[in-house]
Amino acid sequence: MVPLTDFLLDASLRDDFPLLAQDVHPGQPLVFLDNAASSQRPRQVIDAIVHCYEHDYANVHRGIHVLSERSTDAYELARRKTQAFLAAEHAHEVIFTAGTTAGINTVARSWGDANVHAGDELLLTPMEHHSNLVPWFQLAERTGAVIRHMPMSDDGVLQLDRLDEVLTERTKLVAFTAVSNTLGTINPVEALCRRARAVGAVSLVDAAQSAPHLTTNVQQMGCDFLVFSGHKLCGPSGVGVLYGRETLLETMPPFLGGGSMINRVYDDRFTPADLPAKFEAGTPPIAGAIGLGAALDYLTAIGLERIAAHEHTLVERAWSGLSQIAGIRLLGPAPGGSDDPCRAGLVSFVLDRPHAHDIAQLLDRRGIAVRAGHHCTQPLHDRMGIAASTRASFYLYNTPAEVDLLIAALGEVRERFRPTGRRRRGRIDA
Amino acid sequence: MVPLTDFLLDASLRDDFPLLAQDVHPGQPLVFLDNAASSQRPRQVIDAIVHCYEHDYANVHRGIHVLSERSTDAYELARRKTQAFLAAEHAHEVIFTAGTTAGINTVARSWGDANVHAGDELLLTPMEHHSNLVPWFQLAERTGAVIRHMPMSDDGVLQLDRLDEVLTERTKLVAFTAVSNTLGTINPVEALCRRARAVGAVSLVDAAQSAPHLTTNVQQMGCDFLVFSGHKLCGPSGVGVLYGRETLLETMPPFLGGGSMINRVYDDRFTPADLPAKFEAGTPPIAGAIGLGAALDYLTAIGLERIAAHEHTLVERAWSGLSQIAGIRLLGPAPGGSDDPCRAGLVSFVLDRPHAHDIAQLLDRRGIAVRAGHHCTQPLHDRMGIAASTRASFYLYNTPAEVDLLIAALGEVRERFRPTGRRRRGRIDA
Amino acid sequence: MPSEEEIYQEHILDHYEDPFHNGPLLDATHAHHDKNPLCGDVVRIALKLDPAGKIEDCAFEGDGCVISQASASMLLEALCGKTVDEVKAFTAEDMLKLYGPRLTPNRQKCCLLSWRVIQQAVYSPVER
Amino acid sequence: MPSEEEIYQEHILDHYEDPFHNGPLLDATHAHHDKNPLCGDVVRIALKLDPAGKIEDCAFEGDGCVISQASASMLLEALCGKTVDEVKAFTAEDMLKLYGPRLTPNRQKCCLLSWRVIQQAVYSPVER
Ligand SMILES: Cc1ncc(COP(=O)(O)O)c(C=O)c1O
Ligand SMILES: Cc1ncc(COP(=O)(O)O)c(C=O)c1O
Repeated sequence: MVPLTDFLLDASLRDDFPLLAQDVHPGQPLVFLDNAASSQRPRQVIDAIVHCYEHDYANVHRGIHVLSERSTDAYELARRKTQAFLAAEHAHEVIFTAGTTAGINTVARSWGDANVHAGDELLLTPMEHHSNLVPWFQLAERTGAVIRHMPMSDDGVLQLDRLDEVLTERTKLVAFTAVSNTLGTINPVEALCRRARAVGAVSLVDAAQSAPHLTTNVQQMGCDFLVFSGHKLCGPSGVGVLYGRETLLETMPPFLGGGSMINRVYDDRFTPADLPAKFEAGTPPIAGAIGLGAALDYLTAIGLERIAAHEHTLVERAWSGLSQIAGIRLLGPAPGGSDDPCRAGLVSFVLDRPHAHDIAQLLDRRGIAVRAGHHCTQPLHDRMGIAASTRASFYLYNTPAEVDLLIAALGEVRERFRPTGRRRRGRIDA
Repeated sequence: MVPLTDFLLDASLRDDFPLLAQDVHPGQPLVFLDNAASSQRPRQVIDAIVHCYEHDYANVHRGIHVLSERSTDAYELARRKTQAFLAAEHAHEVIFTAGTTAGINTVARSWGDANVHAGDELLLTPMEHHSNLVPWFQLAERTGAVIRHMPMSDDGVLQLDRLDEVLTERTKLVAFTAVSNTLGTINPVEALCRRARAVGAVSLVDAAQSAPHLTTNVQQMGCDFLVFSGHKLCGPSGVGVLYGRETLLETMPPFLGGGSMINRVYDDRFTPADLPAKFEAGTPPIAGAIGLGAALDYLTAIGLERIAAHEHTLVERAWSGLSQIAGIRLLGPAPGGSDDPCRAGLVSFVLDRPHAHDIAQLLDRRGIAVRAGHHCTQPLHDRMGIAASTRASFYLYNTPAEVDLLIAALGEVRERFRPTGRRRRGRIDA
Repeated sequence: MPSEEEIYQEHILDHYEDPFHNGPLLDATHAHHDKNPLCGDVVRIALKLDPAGKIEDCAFEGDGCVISQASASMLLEALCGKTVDEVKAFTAEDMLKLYGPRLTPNRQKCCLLSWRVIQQAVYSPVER
Repeated sequence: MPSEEEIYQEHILDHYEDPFHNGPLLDATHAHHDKNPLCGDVVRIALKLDPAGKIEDCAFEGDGCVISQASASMLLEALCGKTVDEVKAFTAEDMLKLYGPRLTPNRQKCCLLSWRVIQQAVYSPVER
């Protein structure tokens, strides 16, 4: 086990990422801290995509020629790599999708429409991303099911001891994020899946923010569904993964209709294909899946544990530095605040002034890319009584020096907008 | 107007396509005639993707930093390029999707579920791809609507003079392909859209096979929806376009739920965003859309009219050469067979023996990539009384010499499998 | 940071810290509010119009980024005392020019929020 | 074309043109049919089993690619006269070996179609 703090990856791996070596403004080298929105790609992934397009590309499946066979082999190899990455029992439990959002919608429409009825309850958490909220709201509207929320402490930790208040036999689904993209909370996935199963509910883990950073083992988690996106873990944009337990996927009706997902098509009806094709209608993101496979190879070679330890070192440094800034409010649980580490490698905060967007703009001028806004968690922001926050999110290529630049720059920003008894003078150009 | 035949593009444009210059077997240069399944990409498109990932990549929208602004600008520029390519009235009528299949399913679920009721009729053609069948079968099953088919002649031409038999006030939707991916028929899009509108039906044009080859003008077509895929027109895999008329898209409920497609999210409900975000839930295929924009630039610079004329020259040559082969049956209307050219640049055929798959295998051994099977048009194959066919489909980089190779190779294959009074000898290794 | 592109010029910070007529307007005849869903910026503008359609008094309340709040202050300062017709004639272009520094499309939305609100406010009599 | 990888060896073409027991089997006791949805290959195998479980006679009908039809002929030739237990012991590996030339996964499905059908046929008595 890699120790959680004081471990840093060798900064030389930055050389793998061509995009990082640039000045975004004259003399301002890029400090990319917007990884929770989307990560950058190593040369290995870009090369895999280019190699596919320059040497091996053709449509997959059914093609009886060399290129189609090469593409099919590479596409199916990516599926097996994903299976290994998730420790899934079967390769056909891995469905390639357009992303996390597409995966959740597939479950909501296919499993949801077939299994959820009026009065059933769908249990979510107050920290979900809109992508793990809206599909369930839509399902509730179609079926008459009821949306419920797990209790959560003020510092953004789910209160498992109060789970009984909301988790009952009426609960049909427990859907939650493994890591909050705003709070940085790491949720107790295993315990939640176990509790869900105990009442006969199906569990869906939104791993968009965990898969890039923490080891994923769907069998150990005991989840029924798990989703993530390629673009957040060094992979291409436009590809993602839906994992589903074989028995569930098999009993679910197909969702999107089209080529590949069929066995036989008649004049006005069809019979569906076997897994995984059943849920992969149309030409899939071929180069995307192949690039995703290369990304998983890249991360696995470094080791997810080491990546998590590296990021934990960065977030501890960021947390202690940022908390020195007057007027700042840091969101989510403090790193190392309890025995159980539940803090992922990102930190969101609010300054008394200026607004999050001004902070992002001023940091950008110093080369630092952060995200400002509601991060697709409006209900969470409402609950915290804020309209927006600023988020710095780290990945394997970030360095302590970058964290220090963030802290220093933020100190300056806060200083710049401190009330100084200014008086409006009318327009300068007047 | 470029003359339809005897026009050929300069073969030097093959140099733009790195994949084409390879031997797929020792001494067997690639002859890629599987373009209707998926095309190859010019260096310009690959470079656009690589440039995005190496210089400009970040998640789009809302990001207040230089990379996010660059990516957002490039993504929105791709939308405006697509608008121009389609001659659409508004940029926000262009929705980026995962492909043609995703686009059709979006219309079937969003427009369909909201507007189609028991007894309503959905009018299709006998030559549709499974992607333009199954979503409507599913809609019919959900709503109790009825599937109808347009009359078609034996050589695969829609019989507009008999359209009244099936197009009535009960018709809610007319969905058809602009070009058949099996027959090569070019359908009369304008007339069909006009007739649909005359009875108050909505029209959807599957442009998967037309957008790569023929000029598209949605306003002139008068269609309500039009869909196509990037991977078939020199663009990346994993991206496509749904065009919808503004007034329709605006009244339609959202389909996939998630980030970006919302205006405001509350604890158990949401309000949707404006177009086009309303239909672009989650992180879109950013590099995919940018690569698609580059592909449209590439095709437009050459000129769709010139591409169509080039392909028409090739298909006439193929048709006359192939029809000399004994025991061959060519599918679809003959090129130049009527005043009205309704033959696109592909040709499917059946030999008395061997089976389509054996043909593909033997052609592959000679470096020639074709497709064999039902090409995702099982009902059409059923109607023609065949289980499978072989298809050669041309694109701008194919040459007359390649067509001649196909014809010669097919002659050999047919010769090889001609009955010769063989007698089974038991196993050779026995 | 290139000073000619400096978004947060001194006069803007002045407006942010010491805004023109910030607060409620008790005898308002017209009012409207709106928000910028992406940012969470909120602006409410209240106007007191005289029978001739002149803005006798006005005020704004709001919350959000420097650009959205300073621009609201600048807008009211510029239009207070003007007529409804002059408000209508005041274009989005004019607003961006009034603000001064060049803004990216993303931030233009922040700057134009109060402009959108006042254009609506002149049509929105307060119900009593 | 490397001859060692040649899929359509002479003996295979022989089976294709002059198949073993191709046609209906009127007094069949067991039968099954299946298809390869991707290719449209169809194979129906009929068996006449004696009380001891030996294949007294057998025949196939079908339509499809050379591989699927030649392999059906080769399979029946090899198993005719064998017992049901011997059929069950005959693995997919054995079938691919019997066929001979190395096949890509795509084409293996064609080759294994008749094998899948016969494995099912021994459990499928003909109803009269
Ligand atoms: C006519 C037609 N429609 C729809 C499709 C489906 O396109 P995609 O697989 O890119 O979704 C295709 C291509 O396979 C096609 O040829
Ligand atoms: C926790 C969480 N869930 C879901 C998503 C949605 O992922 P995508 O936009 O790739 O579909 C994100 C990322 O934006 C996320 O952080």
